[in-house]
Amino acid sequence: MSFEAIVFYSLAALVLLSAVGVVTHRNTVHSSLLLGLSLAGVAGIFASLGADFLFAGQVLIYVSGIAVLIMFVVMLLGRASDLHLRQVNNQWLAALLICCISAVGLWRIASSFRGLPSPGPAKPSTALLGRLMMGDYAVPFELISLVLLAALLGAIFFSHTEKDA
Amino acid sequence: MPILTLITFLPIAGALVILCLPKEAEKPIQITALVSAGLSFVLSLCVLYGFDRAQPLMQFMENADWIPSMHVHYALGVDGLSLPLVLLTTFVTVLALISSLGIKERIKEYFFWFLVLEAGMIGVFEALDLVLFYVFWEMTLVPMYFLIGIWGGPKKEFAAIKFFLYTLAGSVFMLLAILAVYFNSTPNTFDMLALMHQHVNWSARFQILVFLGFYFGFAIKIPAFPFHTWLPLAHVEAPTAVSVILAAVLLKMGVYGLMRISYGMLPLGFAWFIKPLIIIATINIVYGALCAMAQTDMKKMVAYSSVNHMGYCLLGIAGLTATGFQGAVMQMITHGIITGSLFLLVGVIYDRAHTRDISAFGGLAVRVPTYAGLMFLACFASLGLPGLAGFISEFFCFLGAFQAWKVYAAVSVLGVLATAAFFLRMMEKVFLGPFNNKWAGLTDMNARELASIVPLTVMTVALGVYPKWALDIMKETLIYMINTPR
Amino acid sequence: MVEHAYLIPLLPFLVSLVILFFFDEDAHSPYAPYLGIATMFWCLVQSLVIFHQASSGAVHPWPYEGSWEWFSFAADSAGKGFSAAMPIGILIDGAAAVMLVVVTLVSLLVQVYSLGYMHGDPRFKRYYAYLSFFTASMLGLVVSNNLLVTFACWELVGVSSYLLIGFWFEKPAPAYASKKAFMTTKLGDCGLYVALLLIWAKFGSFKISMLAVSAATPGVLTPLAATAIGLGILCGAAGKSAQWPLFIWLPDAMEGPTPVSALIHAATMVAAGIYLVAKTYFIYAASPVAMEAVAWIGLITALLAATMALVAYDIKRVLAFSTVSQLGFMLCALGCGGYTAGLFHLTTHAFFKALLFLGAGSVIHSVHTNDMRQMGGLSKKMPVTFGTMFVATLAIAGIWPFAGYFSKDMILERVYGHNQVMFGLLTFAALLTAFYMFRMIFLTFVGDDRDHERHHHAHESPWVMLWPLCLLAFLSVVSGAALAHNGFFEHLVNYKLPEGLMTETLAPRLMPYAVTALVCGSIALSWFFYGRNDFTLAESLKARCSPIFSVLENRYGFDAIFLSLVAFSDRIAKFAFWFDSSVIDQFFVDGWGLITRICAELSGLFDNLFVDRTVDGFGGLSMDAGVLLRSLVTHGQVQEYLMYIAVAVSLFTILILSR
Amino acid sequence: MTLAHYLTLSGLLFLIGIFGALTRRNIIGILMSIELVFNAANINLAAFNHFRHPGGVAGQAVALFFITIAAAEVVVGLALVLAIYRNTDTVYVEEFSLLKG
Repeated sequence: MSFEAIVFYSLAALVLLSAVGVVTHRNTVHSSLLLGLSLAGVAGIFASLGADFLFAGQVLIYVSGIAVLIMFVVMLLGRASDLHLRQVNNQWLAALLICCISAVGLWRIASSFRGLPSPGPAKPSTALLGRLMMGDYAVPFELISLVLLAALLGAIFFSHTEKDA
Repeated sequence: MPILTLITFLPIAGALVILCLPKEAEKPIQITALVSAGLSFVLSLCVLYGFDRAQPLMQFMENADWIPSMHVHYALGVDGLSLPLVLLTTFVTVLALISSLGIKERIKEYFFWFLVLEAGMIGVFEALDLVLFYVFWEMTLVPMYFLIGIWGGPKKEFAAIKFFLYTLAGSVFMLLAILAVYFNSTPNTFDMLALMHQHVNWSARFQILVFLGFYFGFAIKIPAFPFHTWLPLAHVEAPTAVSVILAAVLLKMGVYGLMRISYGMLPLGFAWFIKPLIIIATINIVYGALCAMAQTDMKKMVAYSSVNHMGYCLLGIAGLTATGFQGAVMQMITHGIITGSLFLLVGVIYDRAHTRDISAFGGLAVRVPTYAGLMFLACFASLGLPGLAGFISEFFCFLGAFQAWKVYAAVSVLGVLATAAFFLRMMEKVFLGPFNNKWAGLTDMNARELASIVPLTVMTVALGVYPKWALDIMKETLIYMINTPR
Repeated sequence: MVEHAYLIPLLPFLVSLVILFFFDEDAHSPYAPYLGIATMFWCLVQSLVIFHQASSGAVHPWPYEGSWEWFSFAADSAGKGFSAAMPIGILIDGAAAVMLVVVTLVSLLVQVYSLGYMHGDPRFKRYYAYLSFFTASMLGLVVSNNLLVTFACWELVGVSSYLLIGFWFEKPAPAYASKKAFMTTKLGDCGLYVALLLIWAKFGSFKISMLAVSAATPGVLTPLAATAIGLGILCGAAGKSAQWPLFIWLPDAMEGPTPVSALIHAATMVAAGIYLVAKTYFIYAASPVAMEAVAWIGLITALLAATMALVAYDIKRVLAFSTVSQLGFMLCALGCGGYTAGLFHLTTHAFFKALLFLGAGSVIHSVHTNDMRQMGGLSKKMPVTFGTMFVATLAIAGIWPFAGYFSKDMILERVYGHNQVMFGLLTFAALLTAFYMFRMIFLTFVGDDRDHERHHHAHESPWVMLWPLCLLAFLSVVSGAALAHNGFFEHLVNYKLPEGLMTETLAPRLMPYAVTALVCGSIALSWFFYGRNDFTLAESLKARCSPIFSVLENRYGFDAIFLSLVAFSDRIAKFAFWFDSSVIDQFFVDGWGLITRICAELSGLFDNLFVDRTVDGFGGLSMDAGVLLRSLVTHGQVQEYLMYIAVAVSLFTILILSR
Repeated sequence: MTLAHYLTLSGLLFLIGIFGALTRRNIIGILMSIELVFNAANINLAAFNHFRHPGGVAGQAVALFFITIAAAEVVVGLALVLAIYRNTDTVYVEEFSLLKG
């Protein structure tokens, strides 16, 4: 088992186990912490795939941005009584079944790519990515920024409380 | 100047003006109607003036594309066959409008429909394109429906719907026939003049089928036995002026179509049908007269006499002779004039007495001598008294038919006898004998009624004494129709 | 003068219009009659001039014909149309010249007479308008050179007869009688109509002169066609001239004013039938069958009418029957080839029959009844009337030297030459004539007054009525002898029969004397029965032979036959109308409509029950399904929706996997 | 390591995320599960980019856009959660039935 494999398997285990924790843990705070862990694992996967800028973005936005934001909100809304409540609804069995069925399908898809070997070690791609963003993808890039701006405004709008009312 | 278009569409223009006038403006509405119909009449007199009587073919032709993709043209023209009928239409319509001045309710709609009706009738006689013909043909239907259905008698709705459905059924077959003709002509055309030369390409079987299609439409309009039963009902229920138009003009559309389209385009089909036609003519004459004999309602009697008189037209046509054709066309004109005045006269008495029952009267000749005199004249004209219009046309019909069908013509003479019988009986019961004091308050005819009837009476006498100027209009065309190689 | 003969019918026609439209309806306005009389006088003068010219042979060419185009129309010849001219014009031959004089003269006299007779009638002016109109039509009939125009005038004559019979239309009887007269003659006219059609089909012309030429050309007119045409014309003539079996209208026509009866139903119009047969004699010449039919119709009529006259009590009816009978004589003569004889009798008969009617009118005017049983002994009260009527009676009975003697003699001679059985029967009819005419004279003028009241008030008529009587009496005396003198009349009418028809079996020289003797015997018999103021013999005869009398009084049931014919046609008409309204209209047309409607209802029902329900059912189904599905999804639970999506995806997965 | 491994990983992560989204009662839990699904997708993008187009970066670029959009989504989603919580005083989705027809 090569080093590469070891890294992959351990990262995968981290990602999957913590993801299972996210969806099953009774305590939402713990769930959100595990989410951060899982996302960090994904960032590792990115790194192993040679996507260095993606790795950085994942860490910066997901792990340190989104996960923390979620944690804050969980804490903001959390109550002590939540810990004693069931966090999983009554359709879990059906969901499990569906997941199993889908898993088979996904497995078939994945296995069809089995024969493809790794093209060799990945090279840093940040420079390329930057050129692409400022070149061919400039317009989507700008649009994305607009989307972000809209999301920002929307968030403010929704969370805004009218003090006067 | 497109004079035929003017003649046809002046009434429409008048109708549109009427549409714009307020409902209460009764006088202007009536004047507009009279003026537009009158102008139309004057223009048709101009056409008569400019008409070349020695020329058998179409004159005053107008032609314009209408629906180029289907080769439909807006084509008008008159010849010796149609000009008399156009004249009759415009003339009788003016008089009918004069007599309609007595209409009291819903004046605006009445005159509007009346003018639309006139335009349709004129158009039918002028159209030289089958689609145009059909459009005008149908254009007469709707106004008639409303005129009967709104201003009619007690059973007006039934009469109107029966008239409408019956004639519509006929025209549906006609439309089929028109389409059949169109698709079987090379090049595809609706042009009636061009279609006259197409029959050489058509098989007898096809011609017979198409003939039957057309005939069904025409026979209902004529009305030929056994499709005549809408007529008495429609006549009885229709208001006076509408009855006049119905009898004087509308029925002629059928005969005109038979002569123009069936005879002109489908010689083999026509030849095949000639035997049934003469039988139908005989039945129409004798049977119509017999039915009229059994009537107690004056208007119904006159209506059945129309059936009888249109039988003469068919008789004349069935002879396939120039004389017979002459008689048929002349009969159309004289019947229009005579029966028009008869209906007007019956309307006069109905307006006063509110009954048309023959046996309800008696001895009226003492009380209303002018009326009686005009009625006598009209009745005698209708029963074919020489010196009055009916005789010469009737005689020509017989003369024409007799050359080909001796027995049928001879049997039809019995119809003349029966016609005399019922008219004389009516005159005896209504005007002669002891005066029925119930009608002591009856007044003689007023100026409006005289104005609408006297012109017809004058024409009755004039055509009877000197038929030359009517015969001359149509003569050459009819001779040409007979002599055209077929 | 003869070239302006068209004026003769035209003037009275215009005058009738003028009178009708421009004169006041004033009972005492004298202008209308004077205008009519003046016109008629002019016409008479012109006719006399023409007659004189014709008889002196001053007219060239003879017969004179003037023709103008009336109209032209589309005609056919061998399937090809062409423009044919219809002429209108005058044809003056001997017969026409004679008839012109007769018609204008009688008309003039009748109009003068009417001044007195119709005095005070509320429709005085209209009466004169009608009279003028009638005369114009009759004259047109006489002079026309075109059979179509002749027919037209023929019909117009019928109409004026209709108007005049029904002149007092307030009474039901005249109204009915006028209709009956018109219808009966119209029945005969149908035959004439067909004959005209046949003539056109055969000859292609209506011009009489041309027809005569064509008919003489061999091969143009087949005997069959000639027979058909001849019978058709005979049919018309029988109607107009009141011949068997269409004679029923004439007795009823006596409901009209008596001068009208004199003019129309004695002297002129009823003679039109005879005149027409004479005018178209060339056709009969080509058909022995038609000729024979004419003779027999005439004979039967003469006999039947004479017997019917025997029992009539209405003075005008007696005269009417006698007219019918005399017309039968004329027709019989024509049928036997006696062209001249027929027309000669027509002429003389016109004079004395008009006289008889006018005299009867005078009597009626005086006693205000038609019934001879209420008269009697009027000869003293009304000497002039009696005298003139007696002359006329002698004339009609055929006593020398009165007019009737010559004409009747000529007829009998001709018939004797043709067929001796006919001769016998006709002579019998002549004897009957003498009998009933004298019966009338005796009952009216001779003997005691049976109704004192009426007799007391009776008076001689004014002179305006009497001098026409005198003039006619004069003519009744002299016209026969004058016209017969040296074959004048024969020379004038001058018709040459084809060779085959000239039967030259000359009657025995004694025949006229024998007939006269028999007639005298008949008169004596009449006096025996009715002239002696003692009617027991007549009554007992009547009682003994009552069945015969009632048959005669019922006119042999011909009226009944015609009434039943009318009733029958009425029944047919009713049936036709029933058939029309019930069978054709209600059963077929409305039935068809009903079937359509039932079909519509059915399809509507089908639509409602089936198609619509099906559609509704689908709608309902989807709605139910929707409700069902909504029950699945209406919790508003996002996760449920998500679940469905997931289920769907997994199902797709299964689908993909199962491939 | 082949592409199949990475795809398997992302598939499992996806399924876990789906399972969470289907079963978590807490609305924030659902949000977190959706984040997991996003990440699974991103892994796929990166993996395909790496294995199929070794020199290219288009897949990474798209993944980057996803991350951005996911961030926006989370921001808005959380704002909504806050708003809902303020109105209904609960974070349990069974108790929201605004979509109920």
